[in-house]
Amino acid sequence: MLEDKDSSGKPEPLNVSREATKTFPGVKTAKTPWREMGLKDQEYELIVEKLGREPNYTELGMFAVLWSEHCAYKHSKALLKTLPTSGPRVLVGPGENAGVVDIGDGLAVAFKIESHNHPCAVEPYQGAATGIGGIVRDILAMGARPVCLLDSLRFGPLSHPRSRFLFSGVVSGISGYGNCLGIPTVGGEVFFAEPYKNNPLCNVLCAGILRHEDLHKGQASGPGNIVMIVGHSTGRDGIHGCTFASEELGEDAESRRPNVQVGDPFMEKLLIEACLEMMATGAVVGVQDMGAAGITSSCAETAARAGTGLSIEINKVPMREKGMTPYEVMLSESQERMLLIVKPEKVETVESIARKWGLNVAPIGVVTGSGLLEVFDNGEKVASVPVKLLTEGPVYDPPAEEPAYIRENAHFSPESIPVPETSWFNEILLELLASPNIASKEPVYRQYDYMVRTDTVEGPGRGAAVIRVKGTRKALVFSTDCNGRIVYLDPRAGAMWAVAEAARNVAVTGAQPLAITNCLNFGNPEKPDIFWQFKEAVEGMGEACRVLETPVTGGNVSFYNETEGEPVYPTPVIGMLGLIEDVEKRVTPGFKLKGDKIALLGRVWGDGRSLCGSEYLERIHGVVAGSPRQPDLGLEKALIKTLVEAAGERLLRSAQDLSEGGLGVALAESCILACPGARGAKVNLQGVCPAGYRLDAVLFGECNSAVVVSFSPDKEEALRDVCAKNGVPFSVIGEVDGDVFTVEAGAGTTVIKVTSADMTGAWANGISRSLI
Amino acid sequence: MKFGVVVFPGSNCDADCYHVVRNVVGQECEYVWHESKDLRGFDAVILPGGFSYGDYLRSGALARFSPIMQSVYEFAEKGGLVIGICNGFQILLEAGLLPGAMLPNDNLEFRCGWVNVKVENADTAFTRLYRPGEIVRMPIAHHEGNYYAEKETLDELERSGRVVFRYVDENGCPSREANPNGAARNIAGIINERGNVLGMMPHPERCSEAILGGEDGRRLFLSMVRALCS
Amino acid sequence: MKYKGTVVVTLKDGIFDPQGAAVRGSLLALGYPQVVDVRMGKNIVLYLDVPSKEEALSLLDEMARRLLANPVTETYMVSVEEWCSRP
Amino acid sequence: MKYKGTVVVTLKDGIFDPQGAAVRGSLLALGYPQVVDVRMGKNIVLYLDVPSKEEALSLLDEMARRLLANPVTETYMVSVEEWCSRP
Ligand SMILES: Nc1ncnc2c1ncn2[C@@H]1O[C@H](COP(=O)(O)OP(=O)(O)O)[C@@H](O)[C@H]1O
Ligand SMILES: [Mg+2]
Repeated sequence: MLEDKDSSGKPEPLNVSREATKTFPGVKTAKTPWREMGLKDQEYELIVEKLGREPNYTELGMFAVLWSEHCAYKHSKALLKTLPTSGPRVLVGPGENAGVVDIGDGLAVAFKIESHNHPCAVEPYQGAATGIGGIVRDILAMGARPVCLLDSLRFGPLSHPRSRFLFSGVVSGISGYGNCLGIPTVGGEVFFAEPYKNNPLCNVLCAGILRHEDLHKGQASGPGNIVMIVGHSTGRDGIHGCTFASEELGEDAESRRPNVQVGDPFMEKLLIEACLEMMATGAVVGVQDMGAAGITSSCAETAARAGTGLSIEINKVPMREKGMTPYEVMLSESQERMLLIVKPEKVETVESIARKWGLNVAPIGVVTGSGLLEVFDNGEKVASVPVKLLTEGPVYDPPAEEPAYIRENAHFSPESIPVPETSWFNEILLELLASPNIASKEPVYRQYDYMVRTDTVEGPGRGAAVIRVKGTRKALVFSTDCNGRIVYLDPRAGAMWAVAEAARNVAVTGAQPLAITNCLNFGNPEKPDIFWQFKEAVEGMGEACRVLETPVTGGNVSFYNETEGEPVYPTPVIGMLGLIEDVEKRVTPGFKLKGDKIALLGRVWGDGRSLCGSEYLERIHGVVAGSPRQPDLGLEKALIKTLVEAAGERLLRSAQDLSEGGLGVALAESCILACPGARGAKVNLQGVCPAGYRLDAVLFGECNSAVVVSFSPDKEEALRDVCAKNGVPFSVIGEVDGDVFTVEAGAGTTVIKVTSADMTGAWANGISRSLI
Repeated sequence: MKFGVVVFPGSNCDADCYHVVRNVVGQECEYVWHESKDLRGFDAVILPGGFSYGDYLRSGALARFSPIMQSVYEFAEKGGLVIGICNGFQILLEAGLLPGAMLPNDNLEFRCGWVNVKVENADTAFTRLYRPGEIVRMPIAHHEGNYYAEKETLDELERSGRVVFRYVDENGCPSREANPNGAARNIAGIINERGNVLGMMPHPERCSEAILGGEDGRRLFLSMVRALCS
Repeated sequence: MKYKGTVVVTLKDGIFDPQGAAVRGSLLALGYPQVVDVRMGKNIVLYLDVPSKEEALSLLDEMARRLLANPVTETYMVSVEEWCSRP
Repeated sequence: MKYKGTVVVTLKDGIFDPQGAAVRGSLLALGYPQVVDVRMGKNIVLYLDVPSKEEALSLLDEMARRLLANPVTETYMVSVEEWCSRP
């Protein structure tokens, strides 16, 4: 092992010229190599100033990846600091590989969501597959057994051939990789809209369960401890992947082959089992996945968190290709590898477990007290950089400016949209149910193994996912949500909307929302209007999380989601974790028994504003405009409390929240998801139509803080009391019926009358029809 | 009764089978590592679902060479009960313990969901607690479940009552629509001549508790226990 | 039909091939240490009804480029032979 | 290493090949009506370190029989060429 001689934290002078003549991939001119690596001139100058000398090529490469937007959060760090991150249940907040939340009984949940957008735009199958691999290793790094996945996807409309190609590629990539791991994919979202045409979004959430005492961290503590690498051998794949993720996509995106990595789910499965076994022996002091920027970032981050240094012998890394340079080894993003910090006397234990599972393993260095990341190649020092300098990249406060479209939007009057004739409403409902954004996502999730592990109590297609925790009565509930169209029209309101919807989705099952993770997908933050969207959204998200008491435990920022200047809808995806104390008391979305009463908890606005940003307005009228209403977070909180209490007292037979498609679609979905025998409903809207309402807005307007429930008639009193106590409007609007869904607007005017078979047909085939 | 659940690299329904045998059916159960060569003391062996060796060449093709498979042959030879579920079924086919082979699903997709399955033979060690012809609901989750065998083999299987499970619709009809993968004659599970080795694509361990949406699978494990006791 | 074309699609060199690696692992375990490396690819046979061999070749090339191979990760090779009728 | 062996594994004639059918469907949709039939197979390349070509061939044949092809559904063809060192 290497000597730990220098503990001053100051880099010693290095013979820079040795490597300066070498060429390396991706760099055409030797004059300003930092530019080709994605660093700005002033960033390079800062490196030279702080380092006190010019970095050599290997070091420059290390800076380039760690100072990329993807790793350094240059444009987001300052704003992310404003988010609420603590709470009585938060065991680990942002900063580690994943947030960890206490769920009682000595158990905890580690969960996080991450994007793999850029790789998916280039090679959808492998992009999505390796995205799963990455987030699963994050959860594993906390010492948790990964127990479920959710995928939040965005594509252009399926009428574009390219969108269809990306859609089927991403879905089969998730299926191919996730299924092989034996981790069920239990939920997610798919949303189609024009701005995602060239920039699909693929965000994946993974959650794992651990006992408190098994919590591990990504810290290289204890000088003298051994640094080990386990899993796949290291090849030349994906060098500069995170730099790639920190740029807009140009026309040459397809030719960026070296950045595409091939996933090996079998290896990942072995890695999961082996790492859990190693951690259980107490051998592992620290553990970190190798994601973007590979060995460089995992070493720098673990050392930075522990305030130590690392000395690495790069030639000891198991390699799969000959003649790799230190630069390539340090920057490779080969998949399915983990970095372990191991007590010296336990190295053998780790090695034998790795061997049992057929994995490569090697001690590659030692923890030092130097504060430096030192890299040796066959005894020769090839890099020596202060860890802090690597991990504390520059932080920018870019200008933000309200985009012009926001101002134009303010002039849009929803009243200019005529209310359709009453006779059209049947058709409109069926059209909305068939819209790919609302229609059944079964063509997607039937490709995912959502039942493996035998914990999936409610899988995809039935609202939020409910996962039991064996050995307890508890269940975890997950939902991912974000309506990018709303966020685009009003980023602040839209982000609040996403948090509120995710919380409500979780609460309708009877679960208490506990905490969120988030994935912020935006365009180029160097553009003031994009940064304005980002700023507004982060502030809105923070505010909603504060009011709903769901702290932010982690997340991921994905910028530069634009192609040739066309950005995606700003899309802050929220992944919400909820907890049901007694899984037998969970509530499901479908109606149950004929004669059960139906009520609206919360309210609908019934005005033009509630149409702004709605699926109805885009699908039926072809309009995306207006200012969506900011959610009433106080009411949302009261509604959540009501739902949790009502479920706890077993007052509800079903609950379904209002989201895309509004009240009309929520009622229709309650019919579609009902148990056989009672698939219809008789509804009269008189009691919920406010003065001066418009019928399309009552039925299809989108607003928060509203839920459709059904309950046995003898529970009406009790339910009314719970609502009254919490200050939530309660309106009985009808009852569950045979197999026809009818809606009357006033006395005697039927506006909708449709069989549940017709609704189910439209909804079930919506996606497959648009694929033809 | 003591069950053994074989763990291949890449098995992922091993823990599910273990859970059901132990906590739902209440029998002894132990994992058996694929490198082990010893099945002494076990009364029944489960080859669980998953992706042994990533299923990289063909499902089950690489697993069949694991050291434990020699012991599985011998165990079966002596009349021990062996059940292969999903990937386990594929391994049994590759190993020649059951006739035929698996092709990729004809829809070319991985398929996960619930199917209706008819118990065609309720007179086996694995199905004695079902009614003959009973229609049960079970989950499937696989990419290669398109069972293939030559016509003579299929005829022989049918004649000797060795087609144990068949995909059917709600009315018990083995229709094209009810077939999730293109399997020949809607075959979902078959048994060997001696009646002690069963392979099936559906996952009984995923439907052994009401909270998971169905309990039809439990009787399969209970049947095995009953058979071993008698 | 007149020609039997074959498009062999392989992973580009340098792209890791997990399938090949797993197969090699099994072959080693089966006692074949002589196997130094394994790469898995696709062998796609297309029966074509075209007037000439040249046309068959250029068609195969076009189809390989457009659909059969993924230019991001794969390369392909095309060959053609005459074919009277399929057995 | 000395030899580059290739094992081409194809579905037996008469066994329906859904993948091939799907590829043909896509090709028709892309405007290639000349494509009469498509069959998908595997192209497995094995780099071998053995003393002679004969040995390479018999080794390939053995591995194909034991592992690489499933005799119930597949047939295979083996070929070998000399190989100095992989690029
Ligand atoms: N990509 C996906 N993967 C898995 N499940 C999905 C996916 N997209 C949607 N679902 C499931 O389909 C159901 C409906 O999705 P969505 O309309 O987004 O639900 P909600 O309105 O409850 O947010 C949910 O249960 C969701 O988990
Ligand atoms: Mg939704």
